Amino acid sequence: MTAGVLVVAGALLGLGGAIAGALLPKGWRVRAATALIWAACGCEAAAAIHVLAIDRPIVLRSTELLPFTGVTLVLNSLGAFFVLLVVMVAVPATLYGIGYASHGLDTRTAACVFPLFVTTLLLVPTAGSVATFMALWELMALTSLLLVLVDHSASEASRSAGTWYAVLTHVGAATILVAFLILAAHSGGQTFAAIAVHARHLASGVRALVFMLALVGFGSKAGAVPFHVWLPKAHPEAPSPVSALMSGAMVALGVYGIVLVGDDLLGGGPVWWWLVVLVLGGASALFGSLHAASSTDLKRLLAYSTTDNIGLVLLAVGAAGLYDATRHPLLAALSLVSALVLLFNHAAFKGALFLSAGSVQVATGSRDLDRLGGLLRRMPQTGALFLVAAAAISALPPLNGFIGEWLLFQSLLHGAVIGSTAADIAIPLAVAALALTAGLTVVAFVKAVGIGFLGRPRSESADEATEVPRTMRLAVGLLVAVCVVLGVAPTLIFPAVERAVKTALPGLGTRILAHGVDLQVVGLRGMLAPAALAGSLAGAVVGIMVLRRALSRQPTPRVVEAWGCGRQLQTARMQYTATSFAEPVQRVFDDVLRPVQDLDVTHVAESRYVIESVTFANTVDDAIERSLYTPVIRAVRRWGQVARRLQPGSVHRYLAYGLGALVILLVAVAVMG
Amino acid sequence: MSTISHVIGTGISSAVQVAVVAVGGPVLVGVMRKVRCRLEGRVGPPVLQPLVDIRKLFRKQRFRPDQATWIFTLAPVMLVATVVVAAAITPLVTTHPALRASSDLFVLVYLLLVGSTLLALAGLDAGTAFGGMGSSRAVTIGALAEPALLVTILALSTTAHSSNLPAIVSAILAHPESVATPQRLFALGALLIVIVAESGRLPVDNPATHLELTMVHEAMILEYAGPDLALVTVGEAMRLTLLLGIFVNLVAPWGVATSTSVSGVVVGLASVVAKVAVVGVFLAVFEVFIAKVRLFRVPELLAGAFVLALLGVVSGLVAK
Amino acid sequence: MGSLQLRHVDAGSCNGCEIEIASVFGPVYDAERFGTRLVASPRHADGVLVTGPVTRNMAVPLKKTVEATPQPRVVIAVGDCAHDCGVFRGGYGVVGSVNDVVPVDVSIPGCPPHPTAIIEALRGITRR
Amino acid sequence: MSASTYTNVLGLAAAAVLLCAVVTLWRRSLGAIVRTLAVQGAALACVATVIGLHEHDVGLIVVGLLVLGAKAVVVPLLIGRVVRHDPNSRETDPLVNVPASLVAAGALTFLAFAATRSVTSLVPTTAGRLIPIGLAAMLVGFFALVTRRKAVSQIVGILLVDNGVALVAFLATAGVPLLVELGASLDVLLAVIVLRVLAIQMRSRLGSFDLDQLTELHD
Repeated sequence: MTAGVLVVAGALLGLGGAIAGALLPKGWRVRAATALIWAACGCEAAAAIHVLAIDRPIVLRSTELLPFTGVTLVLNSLGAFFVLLVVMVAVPATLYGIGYASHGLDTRTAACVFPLFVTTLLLVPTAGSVATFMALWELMALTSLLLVLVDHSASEASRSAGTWYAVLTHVGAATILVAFLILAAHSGGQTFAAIAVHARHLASGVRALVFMLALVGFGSKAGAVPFHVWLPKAHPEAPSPVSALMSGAMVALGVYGIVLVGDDLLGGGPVWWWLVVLVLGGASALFGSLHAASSTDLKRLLAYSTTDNIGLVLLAVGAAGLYDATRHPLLAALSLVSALVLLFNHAAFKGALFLSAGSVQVATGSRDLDRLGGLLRRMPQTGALFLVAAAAISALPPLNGFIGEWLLFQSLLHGAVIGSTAADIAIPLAVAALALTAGLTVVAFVKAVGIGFLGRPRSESADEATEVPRTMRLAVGLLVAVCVVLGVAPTLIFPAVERAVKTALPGLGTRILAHGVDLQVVGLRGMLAPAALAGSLAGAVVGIMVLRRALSRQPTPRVVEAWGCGRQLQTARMQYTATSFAEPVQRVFDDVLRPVQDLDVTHVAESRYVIESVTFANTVDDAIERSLYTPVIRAVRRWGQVARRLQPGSVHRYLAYGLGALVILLVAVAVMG
Repeated sequence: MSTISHVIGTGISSAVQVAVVAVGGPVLVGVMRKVRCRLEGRVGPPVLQPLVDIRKLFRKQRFRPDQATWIFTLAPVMLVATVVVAAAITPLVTTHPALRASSDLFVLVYLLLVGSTLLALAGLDAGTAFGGMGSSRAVTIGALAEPALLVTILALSTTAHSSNLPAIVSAILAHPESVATPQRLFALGALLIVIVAESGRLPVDNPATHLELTMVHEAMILEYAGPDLALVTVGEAMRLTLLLGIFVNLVAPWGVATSTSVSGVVVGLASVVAKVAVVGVFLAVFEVFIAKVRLFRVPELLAGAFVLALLGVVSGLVAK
Repeated sequence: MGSLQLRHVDAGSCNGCEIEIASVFGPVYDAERFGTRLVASPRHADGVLVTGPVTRNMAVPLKKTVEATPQPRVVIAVGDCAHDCGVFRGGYGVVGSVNDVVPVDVSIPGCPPHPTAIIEALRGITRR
Repeated sequence: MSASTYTNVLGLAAAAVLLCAVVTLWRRSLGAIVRTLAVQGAALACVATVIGLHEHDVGLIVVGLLVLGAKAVVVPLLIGRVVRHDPNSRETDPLVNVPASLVAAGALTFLAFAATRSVTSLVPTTAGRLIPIGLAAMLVGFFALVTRRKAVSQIVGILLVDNGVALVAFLATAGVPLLVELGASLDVLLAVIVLRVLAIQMRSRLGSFDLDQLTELHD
């Protein structure tokens, strides 16, 4: 029962943070709220670790808190894993928030809503009933929406982002609600425990409907294609700590929802459900990575890269369901392990990347890569941390991103030989999607690091950038440390991951991965010794450095002007920009990206052989937004025009509508009665 | 075999592998240049010329462009270090190298990716025009090669039920009748194309070009001098040799030692050197007759490799 | 065995010397067999092969190229123009001979020099 | 012939037929495309002969030799002469660009595999299991037919489809009746000759093999 107290205490501390943020004076509110949020994180983390250790869920019920339904909190191992994931991002993000506060997070509203947002993130995985879940889910959506709009006065973009996010998140919430209501209606109860018992016996059509609705709803939160359009709008506009939490943690909760409904409540489904998930995953991974590779806005790049990573996670989730449906429990478990590891890793490096992007924005006032450059020399620590996080997301060994992709590849590799037609066809294509995604991610992040942090500064503000406050660097450093540690010793989180997977896919007796320093997939031939690999790589690097020093006559290089083909003048404008760097990729994939290029040449009045100025614009719009959402919006708007005729502005007319409706209703009652 | 002597044996085998790749790499480049020159009607430089060039480069000045950072200094080291680790764990001479557990095709691909990624960053580091151009092209080609590469690995791994290289090689040795299946031939064809693309040889990139606008790999390293350039040169040569070494042992692994005994290692060494030399000469002859393709035709080549790999996977499924 | 990588700079030549240099590295004379090779960057080079009188626009690039070549290095002036501006002496766009701009180590006379003369000079440097 | 050698050789020959179909999508030069077609004919002949040798079916061996003569020599020579009228003609701008065509070929191969999954289980012979490859070769040929602009590529496309059908027939029934095969081959030969005449006519009237120009005849 003590663990239950911890969960409640965490929630109360989080609320306390919100109240502190709302009531305390400006100099105090952010620090106090942050301290309380840390305490809340501590409580929830302790409860989660307790649950994972005893491998038994904590159940809390209160009938008084919410009218009619009461509140049910159930923290099982799957939820506990996600709580730990949220804590892992929330602590650094709030720490970062202290230094970042003066950029919009220290207003009374923001200081109140931010702790509330973190608290809902912590509590969503502990929800044990439909009502509780939906209440927390909506609160999470609402608070994050408010935080996206913190800067609303500053720009039109942020207002537009808010609108997009609000619409998509509420459409998503509506579909989730319908899915849950169908389940609850057929289960005679609205707790997840009751639903899980009854949902397995529903008609297959109903089950499929529920799963697809949930997939749409949670997919829109997770940023999967084609529901991702809010992501590249909202994430760049939100303050960086909020972006980090949204991209690292909130998006992961979307995947939590899919696993919760698909595996936990419905207990798995037929092959075609999971093929849909695989297709969504593959499309998200490819689409996200392509757009990440061609974006020039640093935070937009990161947002698209979130879609790409979630795509990989959905590939793993889909593969897990596929294996489960074809009775390969071990492979299913391995796939789900890789999904959770990928999510955890993503939370770590994406958090670090968004926070560093925030530091760049603080230092230079810009997140346009074409206006950055040379930041590694000016902000050595932020730059180095960004570089490591970028290497991690590019899946370079010996960092954590590599471990996740290795696990995913192993699960796909072993799935390619199980002999089911669906797997035979889906798996090679999934491998191809994984591979192209990995390659394009490297393009995107070589661009982000190389254009943003190396070379010459492309603007005055980038030239004058200075390092950000220590707390901000420390926050990024914490997340980067997670990346490094989990790359060298990934087995540290495997006990927790395994417990979580066994909750989602019960009935698996054996272990999935042999523990110890090395990684080994039990029962399959897949091995990896990450620590030894990292050690030997470090050894080789040191050895070759020593060798270079010993062999060369000049120990340190002479600093000279870059040769650059002997040009008389070398300026920043001669460098490749983010746009030109991405040009080959854009050209190869122009059927998908459909870039709009605009070349405008102005000639001088005297002769058209002499050019006065040349303007070149290259924009890559979101093709899905353009071809899927724009027509819908246009149709809605047209309908709205029609509907406007009903609204002449006269009070009497409105009252007449009310009377009319009442009369029709009564007539209907009379006729039917 | 007792554990300690096994560990020593694997360690020595790995050291032998690293040594043969480190020395053999430049020599292979020399051999390929020689073959090319002879076919062009020239005498050509001596076979050991690349080694002489490298020794000379170590005696020269080191430079760092004023805008460049520690990445510029680290990249050549990382390039060589990743190839060294990869050479140590790959079954080139013996199927029992050190760190056999990590000797996985997937690991190797990503290990080599570390070196090329850092080199691409180094290209952007000096803040010059051509460096960025080279990096941009190199990472694009790398990204497009990736699907072909991983699907190839998938096709090669399914028979052994593992992407562990020693396991794959041992599986071929155990089932010699499966050497020439369509699955493997398709996959190996795809692998060869990818190796050519990844090591910057014709028709993807011309290592001997002087024209900056046609450069891919050369453009990234235009600012390197002296010992750093020596490391880059050695790293690239080692990388080519390692990739060809993996290739030949996947095509025809016979000769590779299945233990770490002295005689086995000697035979394995001789056989891998001979096989790589044959493939290297074949590539050099091939290069004489072809021209570099346009940059935007490279995707066709890599799409071809990808389809070959897919055909390999399907052939494997059909044969099952 | 010698090893000499060269970066070629045309400082304003009439391209006569270029044709001879191309033939030095062609199949007939094949200087590559003596360990000599043209490279794409002075950073990779041990020597700079300069042809032509130094024109105004090429003076700074030439200086930069020589500075960019790591020590130890040689500067080789190929042809009469590189040596003393040849027929271009006194031209309005000519700054001077190569030696006026950068210190020259080896000078190869001739207008244009015969490939064998160039090879002889190169072998003198590599001592092969 | 031992069982494993038979499996290997048959698999390789069938795979070569498919590979040639893919290569025709890959190459641009019409000459190379025709040469690839010849190689495909030879591979197809190899399939028939190998099955004939294995089944001790003399008729099938004869069919194999006829296929070799017709599809690897005569037909390519006939088409080759059309190409020779314009040796530099290339498939410069196909309706679907080359990388996308190649990826589509991969997808079609998977489709062929998925579609024949239930059929192949009914034909438990070594040859029967290779049916998806034949179907894939046919589909790739069809794709070439749809997306290539030049008349010569169109003829080649038809022949690819025909070769794919023939491959499926050999693999599925382990031997088409000699007469049927001969009839089919003759049919195709006739078609080729007619198309060849048409192509040459077209070239002399319109100045190219580009089928898009046929739309100009519309008005």
